[in-house]
Amino acid sequence: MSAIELEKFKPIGMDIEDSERITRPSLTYWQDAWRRLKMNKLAMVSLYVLIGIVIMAIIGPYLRPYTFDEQDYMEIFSPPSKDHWFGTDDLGRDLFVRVWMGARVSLRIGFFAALIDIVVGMIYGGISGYFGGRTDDIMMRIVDILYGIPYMIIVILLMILMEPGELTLIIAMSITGWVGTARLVRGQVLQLKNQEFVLAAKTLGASPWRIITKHMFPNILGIMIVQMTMDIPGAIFSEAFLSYIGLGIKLPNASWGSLASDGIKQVVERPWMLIFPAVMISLTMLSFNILGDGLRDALDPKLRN
Amino acid sequence: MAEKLLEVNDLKVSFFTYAGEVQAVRGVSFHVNKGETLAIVGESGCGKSVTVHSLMRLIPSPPGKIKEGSIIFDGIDIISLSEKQMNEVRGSKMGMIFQDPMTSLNPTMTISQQIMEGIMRHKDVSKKEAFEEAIRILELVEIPNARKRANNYPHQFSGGMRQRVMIAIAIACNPMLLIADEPTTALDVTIQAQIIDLMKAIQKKMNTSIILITHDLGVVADIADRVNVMYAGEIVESGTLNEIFYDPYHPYTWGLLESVPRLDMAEDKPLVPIPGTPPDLLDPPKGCPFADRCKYAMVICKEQHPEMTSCSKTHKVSCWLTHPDAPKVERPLGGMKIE
Amino acid sequence: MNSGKKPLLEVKNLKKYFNVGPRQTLKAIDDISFNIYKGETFGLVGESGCGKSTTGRVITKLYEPTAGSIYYDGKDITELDRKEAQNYTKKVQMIFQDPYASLNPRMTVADIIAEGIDIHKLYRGSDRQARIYELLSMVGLNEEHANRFPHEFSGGQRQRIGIARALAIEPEFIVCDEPISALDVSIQAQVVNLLEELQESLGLTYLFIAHDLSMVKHISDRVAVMYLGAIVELAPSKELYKNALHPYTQALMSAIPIPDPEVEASRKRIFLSGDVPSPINPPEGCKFQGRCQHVMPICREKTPELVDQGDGHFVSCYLYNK
Amino acid sequence: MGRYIGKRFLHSIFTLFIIATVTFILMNLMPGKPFTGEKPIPEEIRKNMEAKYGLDKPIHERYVIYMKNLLRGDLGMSMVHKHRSVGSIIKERFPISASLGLRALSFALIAGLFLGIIAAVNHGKTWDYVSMIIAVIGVSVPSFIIGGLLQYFVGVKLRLFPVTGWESFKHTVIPSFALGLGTLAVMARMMRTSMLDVLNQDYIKTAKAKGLPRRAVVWRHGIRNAILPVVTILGPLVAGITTGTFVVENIFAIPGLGQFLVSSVNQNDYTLIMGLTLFYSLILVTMNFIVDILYGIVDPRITLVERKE
Repeated sequence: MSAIELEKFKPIGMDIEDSERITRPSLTYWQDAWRRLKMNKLAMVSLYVLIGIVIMAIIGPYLRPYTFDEQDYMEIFSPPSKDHWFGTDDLGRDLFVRVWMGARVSLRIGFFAALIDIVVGMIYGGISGYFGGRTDDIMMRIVDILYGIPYMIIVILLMILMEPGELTLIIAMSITGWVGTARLVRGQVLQLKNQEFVLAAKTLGASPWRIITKHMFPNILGIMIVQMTMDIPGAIFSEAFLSYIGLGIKLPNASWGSLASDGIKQVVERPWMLIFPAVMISLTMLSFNILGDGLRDALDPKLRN
Repeated sequence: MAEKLLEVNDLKVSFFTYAGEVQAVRGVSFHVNKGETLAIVGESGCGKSVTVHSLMRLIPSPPGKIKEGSIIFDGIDIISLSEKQMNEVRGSKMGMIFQDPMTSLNPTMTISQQIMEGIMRHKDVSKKEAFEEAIRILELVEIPNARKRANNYPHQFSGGMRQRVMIAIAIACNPMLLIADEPTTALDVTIQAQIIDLMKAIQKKMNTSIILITHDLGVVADIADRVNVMYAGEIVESGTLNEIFYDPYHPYTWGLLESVPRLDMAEDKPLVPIPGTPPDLLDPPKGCPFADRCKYAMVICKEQHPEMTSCSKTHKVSCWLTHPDAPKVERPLGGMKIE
Repeated sequence: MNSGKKPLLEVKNLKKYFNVGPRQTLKAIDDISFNIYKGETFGLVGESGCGKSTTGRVITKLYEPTAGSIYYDGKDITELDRKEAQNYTKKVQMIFQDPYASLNPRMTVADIIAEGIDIHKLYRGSDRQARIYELLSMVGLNEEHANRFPHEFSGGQRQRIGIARALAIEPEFIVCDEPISALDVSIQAQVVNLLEELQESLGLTYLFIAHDLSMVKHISDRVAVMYLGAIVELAPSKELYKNALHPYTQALMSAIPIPDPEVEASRKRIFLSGDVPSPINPPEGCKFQGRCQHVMPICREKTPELVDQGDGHFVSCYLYNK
Repeated sequence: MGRYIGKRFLHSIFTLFIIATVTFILMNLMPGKPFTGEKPIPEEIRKNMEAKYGLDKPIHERYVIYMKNLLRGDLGMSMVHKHRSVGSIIKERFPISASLGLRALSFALIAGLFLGIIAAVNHGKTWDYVSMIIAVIGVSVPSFIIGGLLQYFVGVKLRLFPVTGWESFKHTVIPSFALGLGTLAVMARMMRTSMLDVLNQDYIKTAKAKGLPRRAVVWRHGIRNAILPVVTILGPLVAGITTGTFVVENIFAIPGLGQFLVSSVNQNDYTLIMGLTLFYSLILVTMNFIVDILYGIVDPRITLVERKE
């Protein structure tokens, strides 16, 4: 051993403060999740794409001097050009304007259908899981049956039954759409219910309301956000499908689904009529799916350390 | 002089996480002799598990990586082996028992299938012979009605029985080295005693070397020949069983011994806890990692890492108190004064 | 020993069964009785599935008992009205086993500690803040830790946060449900010493549940040993160690290795064969009869009573009640 | 096991009963009348027609008749396609739809599982990204768009496959692909997640510690356990394929059952809608039933312990 100055051997004792100090910066759950999401480039690109699409849905229709239902018989089936950026349809309507008007409809349907799914699913699943026992048995039996009914068929039946339109679409999709969410929420609640922090709150005399709002809800929120990002494209998809079989938005209104289904009929001669709405649908769904995956990774407590 | 079966030199293992490099094992050297039991003790997160998983190259990579060091086992350099060559070693020359018997067995395979798998992999035997061998091993680990129960699935067994099955899998090919990673932590005390006893019996019968990881000093006193004490990814003290229990040099070892209550003494001595929390291995301290929690800490402890010093032929410690210039301190557990 | 004093908590013929399937009942607690006196630490020890945690949860009113009664300060807690029940939660608190699962990951340490204060509206504003800091320093943490989240702490630190949460509403009685079994040995001593200090300074009474007999013996004044939902032996802790009567207690004590190689080398062991039977279909008579080396015909027929063998040493075994 | 199957079976029957009832109620709430087409029909004839289809009877009687007929497997006569029973329509056209569906399903299952496993085994490497890009595109592009685009690019531009019809194997390639892609994607993602989860389990470490080669670890220990949760979503996936056939058949002019659903919807053909709804539900419920039993076979734990969700 080389010589070391003697004073270095002066006892200094222990420093508990030092060992108890936490050196990592303090981050809330949401800050941490956001930081992780930001590191996921693909998810961030998707987020920007979605923001872009929403902005275009708002301002897009005003960028061109046409309205969505303005017919121009001189310009029927014109391919994309300087005047008509996305071309025109069988009635000479400008597809650029129609695509962005359609975006409004499709996004609204997607958002509200997903929102209703989440709200209903959370309430239903939450009650079933929280109260358990007989309530849970009955409520889950109902869910099992709904789960056994082909979703699309129910939607089709309801669409036949009701006056077609945006609201009808949302309602029809929500009628069984919440089932998956309810199952998910119930599973989460059941798990949380027996977590020691919930038991601790109970021994402190917390009311059910406090337990649900302070302990359950914040711990389910992350998963619900992910579920929402996955539900929105699902609803857009269903709307497109329904429009395709003629049960969607009524003319002259347009949604991406109705534009695409018009386009398919012309795909061989006039592919632009399909390509633009198809790209929009696909891009939106793609972005939501990637963002959803990214959020799941960012919000998953298992991956935290 | 005992023959060395395993020699580990300056092993460094890190995990590269999104937060940075976690230096889980920071320069660990030790050896295992043929037929002996080496215990590695330390708190959770001190790198003891990572160390033994590295011996079998079972560190998940990424994020884990063996950065430096050598592992010589039975004359083979483990680190330089290809994955294929490594598979010849795993299960045949080294066997491993894991902590949680509830999750360590495949739920969709019968236990005989799970034991036979290893036998058929390493020995040139027919399926029937492998099955008979599996039965023999199940009997060796004292599973009642072994033949009848061989075709059961893991969920049909209790925790203690499952751990016996795990041991059966590990010793199926008569390995030279049995690595047991906290084999009794998840079990009840009465079951724990059965399992430790079984391991002792198997060692006697098969002359296997054992590396046992545990945090229970009682288990160590029961089964070990030599002990490594690990802290914050390093071995801070190593010696024979008696040296560690009756003549320890490192304040952390003192702390460990003083913080456990003893059932065999009527009058309880007060427990002396080790205050504070182990350091974050994302950013380990440059001096002695224990300095912040050590009541004998000196200026130098925070500045410079102590070197491994020999106290006897078998006893080594890494602590500045053993330096000739360090103040003499009274060791809390009696014993001699540190010279 | 304590016969003259009035118990703080009195458990009488308590049973707790769970329905686990069609025509299957899990008898988690099958008729247990014991008293806990003010200021003492009562240890409850046994292997997993013996019903010790369920007992703690029934006492803290997390579960409703199937039968029997629990008197706290002379009042049956199963018959409290809403206000009395709220009052009871202020007096009886619990410390949990898993330092990771017992703290809500979405709440700051300050909010976790203050939960009881908020529920019972004890302090507000700056008083609340001051109380949080006081509690933090009581458990060896500091103000700096208040606004952090649980995941930033080590296991031992989290367990201390859990203790601070229980202490926040100034309880008299704390059920410690295996508070140290998930912690490292050196940290266990920190927590146990802290609990002992707090008991002294605040005059607390503990029910200390654990599977580690050596730690229970260290901290408790009296210890009850549970097996399959029944108390098989109950004695002052020194007495229990010196003179364990029940064959199960003897086996349990002998199974625990001593951290001393010489003692360990010379020690005689009683090995128990087999596993603890399932509480779903527990054996008739004495619950331990299937694994007991002294089993007699009567053990298979009738459950032995818990009988005082003198000096508060109770045992439930036919070897002693002739 | 027998008990378990029995319970599941009763459950399926009950579900079908509920669906039949709900369909009946919904159809009777429909605003449009079947015989109020474009041409006004004389009152007399309409009444006759209604009598023929039993529409003049009170609703509860009709319900009983309907249920009785259902039990006999009689789905009634189509209201639009004269002289044809719903049963005969299904019998004639379903094989085509089923053939398309099965092709799509087997393509989706095989390719989806394969992609998922490849992705999980190569977690974080190139193949993982490639598989997941395919999977995300698959769930992101609706089948009718895929169909349309394939028709245009592969059929019209490249002339690799015929654009429409259902005659030879060549005709089946694009429709099966278009129909299966979404399912493939769901499958691949689910399998990847499940496989990654399994590969992190302790028993995989045990298997590795035995010295088993990677292939054996992945196949013997990984896949069987990973496939369990994937089996549970097979039911809904089949449902997705069956509804998907409506659209794909339409785009590619395939003479399957899907055409009838779309046309019956537009023509208010009560009995045909009800019949098809029930038929599709029957397929779904049967699939769910099979999946439940399959689950019992794959997971040895199920025979002893009732699955608790």
